[in-house]
Amino acid sequence: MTNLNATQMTELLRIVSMRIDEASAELGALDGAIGDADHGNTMARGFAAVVTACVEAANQDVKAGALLPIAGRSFLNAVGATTGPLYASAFLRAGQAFDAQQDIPVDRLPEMVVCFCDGIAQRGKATPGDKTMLDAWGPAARAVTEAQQNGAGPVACLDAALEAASEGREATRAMVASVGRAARLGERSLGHVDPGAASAVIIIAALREGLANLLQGEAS
Amino acid sequence: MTNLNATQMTELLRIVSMRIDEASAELGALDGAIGDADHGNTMARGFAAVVTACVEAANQDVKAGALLPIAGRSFLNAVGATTGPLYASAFLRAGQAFDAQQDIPVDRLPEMVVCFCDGIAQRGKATPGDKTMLDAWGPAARAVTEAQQNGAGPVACLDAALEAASEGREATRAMVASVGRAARLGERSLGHVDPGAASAVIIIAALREGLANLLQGEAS
Amino acid sequence: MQRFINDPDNLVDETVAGFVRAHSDLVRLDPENDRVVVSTTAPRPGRVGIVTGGGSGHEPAFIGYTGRNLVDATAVGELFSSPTAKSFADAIRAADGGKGVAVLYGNYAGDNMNVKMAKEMVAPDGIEVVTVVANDDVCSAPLSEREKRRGVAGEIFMWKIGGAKAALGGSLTEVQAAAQKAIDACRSVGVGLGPCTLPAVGHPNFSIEAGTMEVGIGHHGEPGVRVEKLASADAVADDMLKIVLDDHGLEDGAEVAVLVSGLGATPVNELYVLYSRIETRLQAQGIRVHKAFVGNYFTSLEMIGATLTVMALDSELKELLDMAAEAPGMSTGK
Amino acid sequence: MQRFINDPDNLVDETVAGFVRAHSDLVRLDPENDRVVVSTTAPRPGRVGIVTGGGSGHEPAFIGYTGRNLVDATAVGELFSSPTAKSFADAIRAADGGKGVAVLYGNYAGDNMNVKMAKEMVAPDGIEVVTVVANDDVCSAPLSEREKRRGVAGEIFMWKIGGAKAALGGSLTEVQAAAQKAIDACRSVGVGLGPCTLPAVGHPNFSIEAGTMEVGIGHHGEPGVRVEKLASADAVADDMLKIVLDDHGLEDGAEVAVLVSGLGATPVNELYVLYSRIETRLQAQGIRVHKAFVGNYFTSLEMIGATLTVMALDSELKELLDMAAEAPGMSTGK
Ligand SMILES: Nc1ncnc2c1ncn2[C@@H]1O[C@H](COP(=O)(O)OP(=O)(O)O)[C@@H](O)[C@H]1O
Ligand SMILES: Nc1ncnc2c1ncn2[C@@H]1O[C@H](COP(=O)(O)OP(=O)(O)O)[C@@H](O)[C@H]1O
Ligand SMILES: [Mg+2]
Ligand SMILES: [Mg+2]
Ligand SMILES: [Mg+2]
Ligand SMILES: [Mg+2]
Repeated sequence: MTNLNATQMTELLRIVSMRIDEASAELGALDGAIGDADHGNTMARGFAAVVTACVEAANQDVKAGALLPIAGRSFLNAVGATTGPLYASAFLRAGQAFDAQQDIPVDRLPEMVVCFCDGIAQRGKATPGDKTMLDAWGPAARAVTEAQQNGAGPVACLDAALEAASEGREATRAMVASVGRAARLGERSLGHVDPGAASAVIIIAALREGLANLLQGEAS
Repeated sequence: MTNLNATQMTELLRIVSMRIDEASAELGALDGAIGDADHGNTMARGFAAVVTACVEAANQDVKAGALLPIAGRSFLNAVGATTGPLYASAFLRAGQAFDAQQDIPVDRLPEMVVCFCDGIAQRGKATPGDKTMLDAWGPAARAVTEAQQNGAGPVACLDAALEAASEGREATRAMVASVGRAARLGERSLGHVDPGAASAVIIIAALREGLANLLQGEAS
Repeated sequence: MQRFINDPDNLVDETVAGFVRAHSDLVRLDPENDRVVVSTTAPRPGRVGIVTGGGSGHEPAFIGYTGRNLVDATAVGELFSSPTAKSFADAIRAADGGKGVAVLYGNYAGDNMNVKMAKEMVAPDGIEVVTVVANDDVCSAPLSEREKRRGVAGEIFMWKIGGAKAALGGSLTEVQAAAQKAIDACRSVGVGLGPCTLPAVGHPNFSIEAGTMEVGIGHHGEPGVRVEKLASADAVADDMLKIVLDDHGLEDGAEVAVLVSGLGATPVNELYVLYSRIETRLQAQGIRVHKAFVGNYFTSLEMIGATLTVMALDSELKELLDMAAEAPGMSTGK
Repeated sequence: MQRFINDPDNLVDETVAGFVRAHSDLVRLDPENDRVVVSTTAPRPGRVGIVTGGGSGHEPAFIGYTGRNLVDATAVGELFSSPTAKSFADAIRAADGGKGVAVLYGNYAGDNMNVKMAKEMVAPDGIEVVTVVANDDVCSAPLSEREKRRGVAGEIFMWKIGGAKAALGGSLTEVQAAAQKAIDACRSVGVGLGPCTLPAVGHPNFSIEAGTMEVGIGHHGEPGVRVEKLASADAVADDMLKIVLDDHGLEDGAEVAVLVSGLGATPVNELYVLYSRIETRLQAQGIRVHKAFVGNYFTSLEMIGATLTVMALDSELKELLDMAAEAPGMSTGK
């Protein structure tokens, strides 16, 4: 397999949606501790909308590259919230990186992590250490770039991203939130994992899981 | 001692007030089960007002017989509720039985129970078995009359009243309320003691206690 | 008890004090009796006075309906206790504009007795007094014994109609008849999901087990007629409406006013969820909602739950309901 | 969870459906977007349009302030979640009367981003859009970083003032300036005594131990600045007022508007107890209350607690505040 077609890309996003849905209570609890408890719901609702829109688009026989802006718009229109614009921008940025007329080369899939990071940073204007999802996406993006430079394959790149994102998520415990809803907590946000960083790790893990499944399915 | 003066009568009512106050939580709980939980509060507030008014009147050197209408009006103006008019009528009826220009003959004190019963019955128009305070006051009044006819002394008369009232209170368990707030319960009021019957018993017990104290104080 | 309380014994006085200060454009305290709240528009010379009264803990009821073209004077009782006869009497005096006073109140033993005594008290003042007793709570007695039913949120419609009739210059008999017609046309039901606590008692009155609900509950927590498994909002709405309509016997084409009130601790959005279903079902039965009220109109401290009131309308009731009125608890019409 | 709920995922849709049905005299649903509620008086040709929006669960806010001389169109989000950019954009379109639209909303990351995107979305329509961001919640950041503070119940005053200015024919710049002046003049604080539960989550967001209270709590349950032993109503009122006034720096002789709102499950009478104390203390400091609002104006599902908002008034704000307005959540003025 050299390219992911629209159906395969949709399958990947379906796994993301599934894993986010499973974690939704846990994400809600993390958000409850320092925010307003809706992060699990908003993420689950957003990715469910992404999958619905992608299934529909894939049925119309579009290329995988065209799914990304569709995913972005559907996320945005489904949830609003803080995550709506952030993940919409993430998908739209990825859409700019891939050709809408083409399927997505498997080797380049990990670049989605870099695009997500850039889109979120651009829209949210958070800086590292602000205790946001960017503290997971940032390290993950750098890990992908480095792994690619070292010639790692796509799954290995996502492995590296996952490890870096997990460390980033844990690092948010020691951060005092300074943007987003938790920013008003000051010191009281200390010790808590940022929910957005936690969901970022789940997304990356699901992308890796989905890609490995697809490649394995092909190998067997 | 042959007569109770205003100070002694006030002392009697103070003991009633004290005992009702102590039982207020319990009366509230009984009312909570089949009504609205305020019976302890209203009774406590009413008798507290009675004592305040009687202390003031006793200081102005009135006769004990004059305290009774004063008590009635102060109860009425303090609490409203169902018990306000009922106990106001009780005291006013007692006021009619005793001469306002005179102190209250000790031997006639138990007649207060009869007056209370009449006043409450007249105002509330409840009939026996309706599961109200009248199911305690009614038997108590009959017991006083009977004991007096048998030549019993005042404390013995109140003993008889207390026993009859207690039995009446217990009998309310087996009654289905048909007037007052609990009337809307139907069968569900079964098994519960009527709070107004319970407070009636406390009043009679306190009158007996107070009278015995006064007589004992004199004897020693 | 997670509540904002000073001394529980002062709660009612402090409530009334805050109320008349917050709404000094609409109400004032009776100078003779600090348990009587009077509309700034009262007394209205040449108009029938409207009086009500009841226990506290139902805010905005009862005091909140004192205002222009609504209630002229309201007697305030302790929490869940009837006002004193004297307070009712003083309210009657404050409302009297020389054409008599209609006391429109709820059917509770205490209120019945205290209003009766108040009538006796004001007789020497030469004030003509009539009464209308609200008995809209369907579950509190069978229809054949309607005179035994409690008064609940339907009282608001009774006040609105009575107040409007008086404002239009209706005679005492006409005002009484209109208020009576209003309450006769009302049916209410309450469903409780959680209890309330009298601060002086310090713990809940009664308990409603998690996962259950009490259908037909009274708005002081008087037990209902059924304890059931907690149902969906739609199922509860259907049940409430069935209870009300079975008793009401409305015809296809009927017009109604609907009031969905929270009991104190139910989120406002859920009241709209209930209302949405109720209107859908009414429509399906050919009944048109002329006017709806949804919110915390008649509460029971922090009880969780809601009440539904449906008032059948004819052209007179409609016109009186639509007339402008302004009070802290309800501002309606133009 | 003792609540009236069908499927938690439909709660917002059902709320909006019930709301527009109950208040069809004042509001309607946008035909293009069922997450946009529009005043029946909108769009007003030749007048600046007023838009707001926010998460659900605060009813009557936000939708309840859609109405005459108030908000023209309101975007509705999920529970405690900003509306989508598209809903804000559709609300802007619905409110547009040709003189531009002022979006008056609260300072939350999501709302900031979604409003910004909405502005981009309506640019092709040629609608001029300005924004004012409410940041009245004192405890959410120090005064020196006021731009970081959350918007809370002060938003109601911002809408009222902005809506009145627009109704009087103010230009887009004038409406923006008036709304900005209003929110600049507002300070708010919340005290929480009990948590709330998002139905889809099924258990409380956070916990407040019995016997304690959280001072400075946000109206989604964002933790406050202090957890303390639950104090008396008077002590809480004093504390709230001190927080607000220390930040405000009002002068002797100042006039203010005061809003005491319940958070959803606090009995209404206790709000009056708080208000009574607050007015007493303001008077003692030579500050006059020109107008007061007490009730469940801006809730947080079934949270127990209350918020205090004080807006300093000058003659312009006073006149705009006093102007008549009519919406499901607030009917005021003549
Ligand atoms: N400016 C920002 N940039 C990046 N991420 C942000 C920003 N603001 C908030 N976040 C992220 O959003 C998460 C919260 O999302 P969510 O709970 O869905 O929205 P809301 O805060 O509106 O309730 C936070 O945990 C944080 O990671
Ligand atoms: N008509 C009546 N006659 C006699 N007693 C009555 C009558 N109605 C009610 N009661 C008594 O009043 C008691 C309740 O009093 P209370 O709780 O103080 O008033 P409320 O019912 O108004 O809350 C009942 O337990 C019952 O004994
Ligand atoms: Mg959140
Ligand atoms: Mg009682
Ligand atoms: Mg009572
Ligand atoms: Mg949120």
